Amino acid sequence: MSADARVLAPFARRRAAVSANVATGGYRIFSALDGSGPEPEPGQFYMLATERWGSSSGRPYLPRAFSVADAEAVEGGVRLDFLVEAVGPGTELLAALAEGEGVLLTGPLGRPFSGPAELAPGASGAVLVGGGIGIAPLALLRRRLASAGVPQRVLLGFRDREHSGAVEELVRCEEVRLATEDGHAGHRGYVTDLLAVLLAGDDAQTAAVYACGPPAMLEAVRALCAQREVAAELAMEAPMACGFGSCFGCAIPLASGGYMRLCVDGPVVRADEISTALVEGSGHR
Amino acid sequence: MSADARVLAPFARRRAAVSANVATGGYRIFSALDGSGPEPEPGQFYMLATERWGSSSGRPYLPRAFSVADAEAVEGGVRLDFLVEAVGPGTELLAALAEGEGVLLTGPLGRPFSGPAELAPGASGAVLVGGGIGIAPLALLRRRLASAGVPQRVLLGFRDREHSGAVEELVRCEEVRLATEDGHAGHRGYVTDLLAVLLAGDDAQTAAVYACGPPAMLEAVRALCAQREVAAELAMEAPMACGFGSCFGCAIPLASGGYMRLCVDGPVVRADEISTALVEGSGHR
Amino acid sequence: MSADLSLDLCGLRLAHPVLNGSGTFDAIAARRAFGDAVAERFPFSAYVSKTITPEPRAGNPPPRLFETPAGMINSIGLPNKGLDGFLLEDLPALAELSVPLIVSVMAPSRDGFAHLVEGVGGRDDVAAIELNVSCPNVESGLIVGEQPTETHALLQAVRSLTAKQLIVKLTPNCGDPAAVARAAEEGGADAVSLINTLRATARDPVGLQPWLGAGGGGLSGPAIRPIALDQVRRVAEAVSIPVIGMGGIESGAHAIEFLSSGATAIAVGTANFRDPSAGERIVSELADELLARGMEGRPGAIAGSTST
Amino acid sequence: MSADLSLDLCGLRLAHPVLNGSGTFDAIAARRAFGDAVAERFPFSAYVSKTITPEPRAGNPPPRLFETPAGMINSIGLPNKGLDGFLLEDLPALAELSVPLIVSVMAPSRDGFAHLVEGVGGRDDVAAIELNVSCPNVESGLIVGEQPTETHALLQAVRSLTAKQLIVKLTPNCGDPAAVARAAEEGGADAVSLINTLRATARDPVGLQPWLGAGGGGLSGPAIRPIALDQVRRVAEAVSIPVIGMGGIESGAHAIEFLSSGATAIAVGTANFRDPSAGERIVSELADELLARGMEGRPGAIAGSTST
Ligand SMILES: Cc1cc2nc3c(=O)[nH]c(=O)nc-3n(C[C@H](O)[C@H](O)[C@H](O)COP(=O)(O)OP(=O)(O)OC[C@H]3O[C@@H](n4cnc5c(N)ncnc54)[C@H](O)[C@@H]3O)c2cc1C
Ligand SMILES: Cc1cc2nc3c(=O)[nH]c(=O)nc-3n(C[C@H](O)[C@H](O)[C@H](O)COP(=O)(O)OP(=O)(O)OC[C@H]3O[C@@H](n4cnc5c(N)ncnc54)[C@H](O)[C@@H]3O)c2cc1C
Ligand SMILES: Cc1cc2nc3c(=O)[nH]c(=O)nc-3n(C[C@H](O)[C@H](O)[C@H](O)COP(=O)(O)O)c2cc1C
Ligand SMILES: Cc1cc2nc3c(=O)[nH]c(=O)nc-3n(C[C@H](O)[C@H](O)[C@H](O)COP(=O)(O)O)c2cc1C
Ligand code: FES
Ligand code: FES
Repeated sequence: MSADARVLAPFARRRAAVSANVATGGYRIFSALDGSGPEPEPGQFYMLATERWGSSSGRPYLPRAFSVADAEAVEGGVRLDFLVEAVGPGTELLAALAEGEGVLLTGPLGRPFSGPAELAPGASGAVLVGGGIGIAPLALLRRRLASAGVPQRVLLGFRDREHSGAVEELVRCEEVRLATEDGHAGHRGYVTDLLAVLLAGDDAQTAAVYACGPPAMLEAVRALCAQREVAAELAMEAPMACGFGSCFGCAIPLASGGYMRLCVDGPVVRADEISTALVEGSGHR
Repeated sequence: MSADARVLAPFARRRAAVSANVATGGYRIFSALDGSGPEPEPGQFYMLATERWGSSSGRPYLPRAFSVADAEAVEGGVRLDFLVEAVGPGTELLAALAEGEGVLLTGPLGRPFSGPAELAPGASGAVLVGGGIGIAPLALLRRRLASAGVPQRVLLGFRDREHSGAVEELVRCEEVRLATEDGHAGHRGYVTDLLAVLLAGDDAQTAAVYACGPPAMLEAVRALCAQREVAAELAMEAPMACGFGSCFGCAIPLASGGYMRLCVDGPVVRADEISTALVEGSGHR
Repeated sequence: MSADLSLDLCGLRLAHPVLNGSGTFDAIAARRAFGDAVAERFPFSAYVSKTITPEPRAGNPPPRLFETPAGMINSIGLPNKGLDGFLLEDLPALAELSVPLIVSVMAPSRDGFAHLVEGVGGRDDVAAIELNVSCPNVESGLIVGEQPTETHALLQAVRSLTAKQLIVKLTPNCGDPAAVARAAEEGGADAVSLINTLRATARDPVGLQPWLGAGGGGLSGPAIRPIALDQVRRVAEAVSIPVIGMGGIESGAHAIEFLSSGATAIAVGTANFRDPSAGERIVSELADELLARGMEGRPGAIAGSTST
Repeated sequence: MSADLSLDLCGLRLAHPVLNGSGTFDAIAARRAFGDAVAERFPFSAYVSKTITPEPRAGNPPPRLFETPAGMINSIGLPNKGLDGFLLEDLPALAELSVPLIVSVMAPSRDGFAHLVEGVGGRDDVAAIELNVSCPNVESGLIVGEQPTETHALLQAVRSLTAKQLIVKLTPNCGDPAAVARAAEEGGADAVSLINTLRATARDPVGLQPWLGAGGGGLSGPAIRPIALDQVRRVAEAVSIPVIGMGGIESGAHAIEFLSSGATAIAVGTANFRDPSAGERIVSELADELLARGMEGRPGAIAGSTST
């Protein structure tokens, strides 16, 4: 495990008060005021549950993992934003959280994105590639890079208008290039098409690529960057029970053989650590 | 099993909309509009659950049994009133039901109170004895007896002011005699003291006694009526999983040996059917 | 119900693959609560009676129930009228149902089982017999259903006594249910059903003494579904006779998981307690699921198609 | 924590009766996430390592987890660095913890177990050894922990190799865990711990194929607590060595139920995943409960006082 800039979490699950919950094309963004936690690094995640977790079917029982979409030190603590897609019992309860209700959280957890210099020594800038719900961690990354004065390009891909959510909310940014499968906005096709064009440019070798999104997109980015020998980090997903390295459930195959625990060795992984981003049971369908 | 006036239930669990939920000393009374069910008889009960039954602890899983406290045919169906004491996960969810939310119910179930003539041939009137939360089924019984022109006396017992709830709401009735353990209202002591005095009167033999309340109170009533040879019916409680005779969980020992299933052979039992009203695990603590 | 869900279960022609678990739906008591609707809209394609014993039993002292996370413990203790009482009082009422009747029997000895099989098997109103082997054999002191040898010997003792189908209800409280299932098959069983409840206990949260009147009981409900699914899969791989799968089934989706695991039919138990018409709902959900998956027709086919 | 919860567990002096279940709390990884707080506020009175094997193991292919009603199935497959890797890399880090270290070991043969017991037993930093017997013995093909004979033979093979306490981690997947516990005691075990996970499986709700990469796994969490409580009671009645009870424990109230059932100590497993400091909470809840009940002092006393 390489040393990284991960921020440590308080050693306990704590309660944060929900301060907002707004709809954004296809998803919800809710904010919680974390009174006792530190400011997370881009790419880190939290394990979340509501105070009335569970149902007569007995699920959800375990907490659920969520990338921190944005975070800001505010009066009384740190405001944490989460982008949620309701795909099952846990995300449905989280997406339905009302202002004032409590959310139970553990975090920040996991390995964050590295700085461009670290990722690609002498990198001229950063390329952020996001797809669907996967754009979540990019907002915080973008703000941090911007304040560090790192030039960046943002490429975002969406299925259709229904799932084009959160762009405005999350990526307030001059230069965003869009790709949509239904062509309702920007390039008709995949965001990786845009990346391919961009990496064809001469400054490609010195670019540092940061990607998050569905497994298929991450795999396309991984393959492309491997081929063009561009340094890239991917924010991945895997089923997680604990989020702090104790259940060994979040196994992702390593290129070198064996598995890593994505919750402590990831969720941000160097593209060259893995031989594929397609892992059974991992990521959004 | 003696033939009785039980009203049959629709053969399915159904949803009713909560139309009100008010606090009453120590308890909650909530009302639901049952669009498709019949009017219940006094003493019958319903199996209730909320739409978000359960929790991360996996309970409540089974529905919970509740006497119908009052019922009235209204526009759009039958208004059912339930008196709820929050003593655990199920009653807490039910007590918290808000107007407009749904309650899942099966019923009316079980054997209702018999008419005075049936219970005590030539009865000159009815004596209703209730304690604590047990006063629930008396309200409906009282109204039905009143409209049938049956003279009645109502004796109610409460622990203390905190648990003197629902009297006004439920038993709008000229002549109610109260007994409270803390003496804050009426006789200081047990409601069975009042019953003893009353049964000492000469019309005692022709009285029909209807009682519901905590096991200790029911047992005192049973013993007293047995001794004075007064006919009595007791509305009892037992742990119930199904409410319709299928789980055999609600066993109550019979005086004649063996057990009855309280959900189909009760919950109203003739005092002389049992040799004690004190049954392990049954009734409120 | 649009899809054709009918099937042949070891010779029993059933309209659909959803039965009730023994002891979880009392068709006679349900009629007292719900009237003729129970018979007119009977949820199950065959009715499995509560287990009867040679002599009448009162059952266990209360409390008999304890609710657990996503499940419940019961220690009912097989209250029943005994063979004679059942034949005299219950059988005529159950015969009025429009579906085949499967009578569940249990005895403390092989002779006792033989007596029950002969007594029940002699009645035309009875379609099949389920042997509840989750009981000790007084001769050996061993729980019949936990021992392949005991189970095989029991089948040999009763197989010749009736031409009716014999279904063996397996217990989950053993290391290798598949071995017991094989013994049942070799002994001449026509089908096996599983799982019965898992041995469990509870303490009074306040007093800390054992909660149940009988000390211990059996766990059922969604909590045990993952265990049931595993045992059904293992047993279905081990035998060629049909398997009736149960354990925490609450929906058509759950039913399909059991059918995919090799079950030919499934049974609804604890879910009946939450909703008396749960069976009816599960049948229609199953029909919809099968249609949506293009699997209508014999649902047993699912097994072949996806089980491993 | 005001009440004195300290106890003697077969010679181990523990500050309180709450341990972790093997494989459910990685003290080294937790430090990467939470820092030194893990060591400073270590929740457990002894640390039980994840099971190690003679050779390194990568573990099972994903998916390894499936959430079930009030529980979860895992098919992790015992990933570990092997004996040498453990002694070299992990032991020094674990030795920094302020509590006694119990190392869990498993091998496919008695020789393998002997090798592990010698290798681990030789280290001063190791306080005791837990034998995870939920594995097949290649020589017999039988699951050691499901057979009293196998378990007894294993103890005989390793007992003489170390003076350290040997704890046998029993499997719940058998008809009579008490018989296996007795065999362990006769073989010289100093304590038994139970329950391990129950064999279970899951299907992809969409594709219907087996969900877990390894096909099947083990069920844990509140769903199995009633089964665990029953087995703990039976085992505690059968043996005179101390019993470490676990299975779905989430609160001090649950802990007391296990202690009342005859357990001397308890372990927290799946609950750790929901809250990394669940153990700390459970200890303080237990302390409050014992004070409220006037049972402070040796909690083991509870067993005598109320178990039956
Ligand atoms: C590091 C990380 C960061 C993430 N960030 C975000 C984020 O920012 N926003 C977001 O919306 N999501 C995010 N996710 C995904 C999110 O955690 C999952 O969508 C969530 O756990 C789903 O829970 P659920 O109960 O709603 O759905 P589930 O019922 O858990 O179903 C979700 C998927 O899990 C599988 N599944 C179905 N049933 C089960 C079962 N019983 N047990 C196990 N798996 C099952 C299926 O593939 C299903 O599609 C992240 C995940 C990880 C690991
Ligand atoms: C016919 C009938 C009519 C009733 N009418 C009313 C009414 O009008 N109003 C009213 O308020 N109540 C009524 N009750 C009682 C009501 O059904 C119970 O209070 C309710 O079921 C409690 O559920 P709970 O989840 O809130 O509490 P629980 O957690 O179920 O605890 C309630 C009691 O059950 C026992 N218990 C504790 N844990 C468990 C467990 N895990 N499993 C089983 N038992 C446990 C304990 O004795 C505890 O005191 C009636 C009961 C019956 C049978
Ligand atoms: C209250 C109750 C009573 C039961 N009685 C019997 C019985 O008499 N005979 C039998 O073979 N199984 C009996 N069972 C077991 C069920 O038939 C079924 O095998 C088990 O409950 C698992 O299914 P479920 O989880 O859907 O309930 C009973 C189960 C319960 C809950
Ligand atoms: C993810 C996971 C991994 C486990 N790994 C081990 C292990 O390596 N060795 C072992 O003896 N038990 C292992 N167990 C079993 C637990 O130690 C414990 O016996 C079981 O989970 C029951 O307790 P619980 O319900 O509190 O989790 C594991 C359990 C889980 C959930
Ligand atoms: S989620 Fe538990 S180890 Fe990664
Ligand atoms: S509650 Fe099920 S039989 Fe009475």
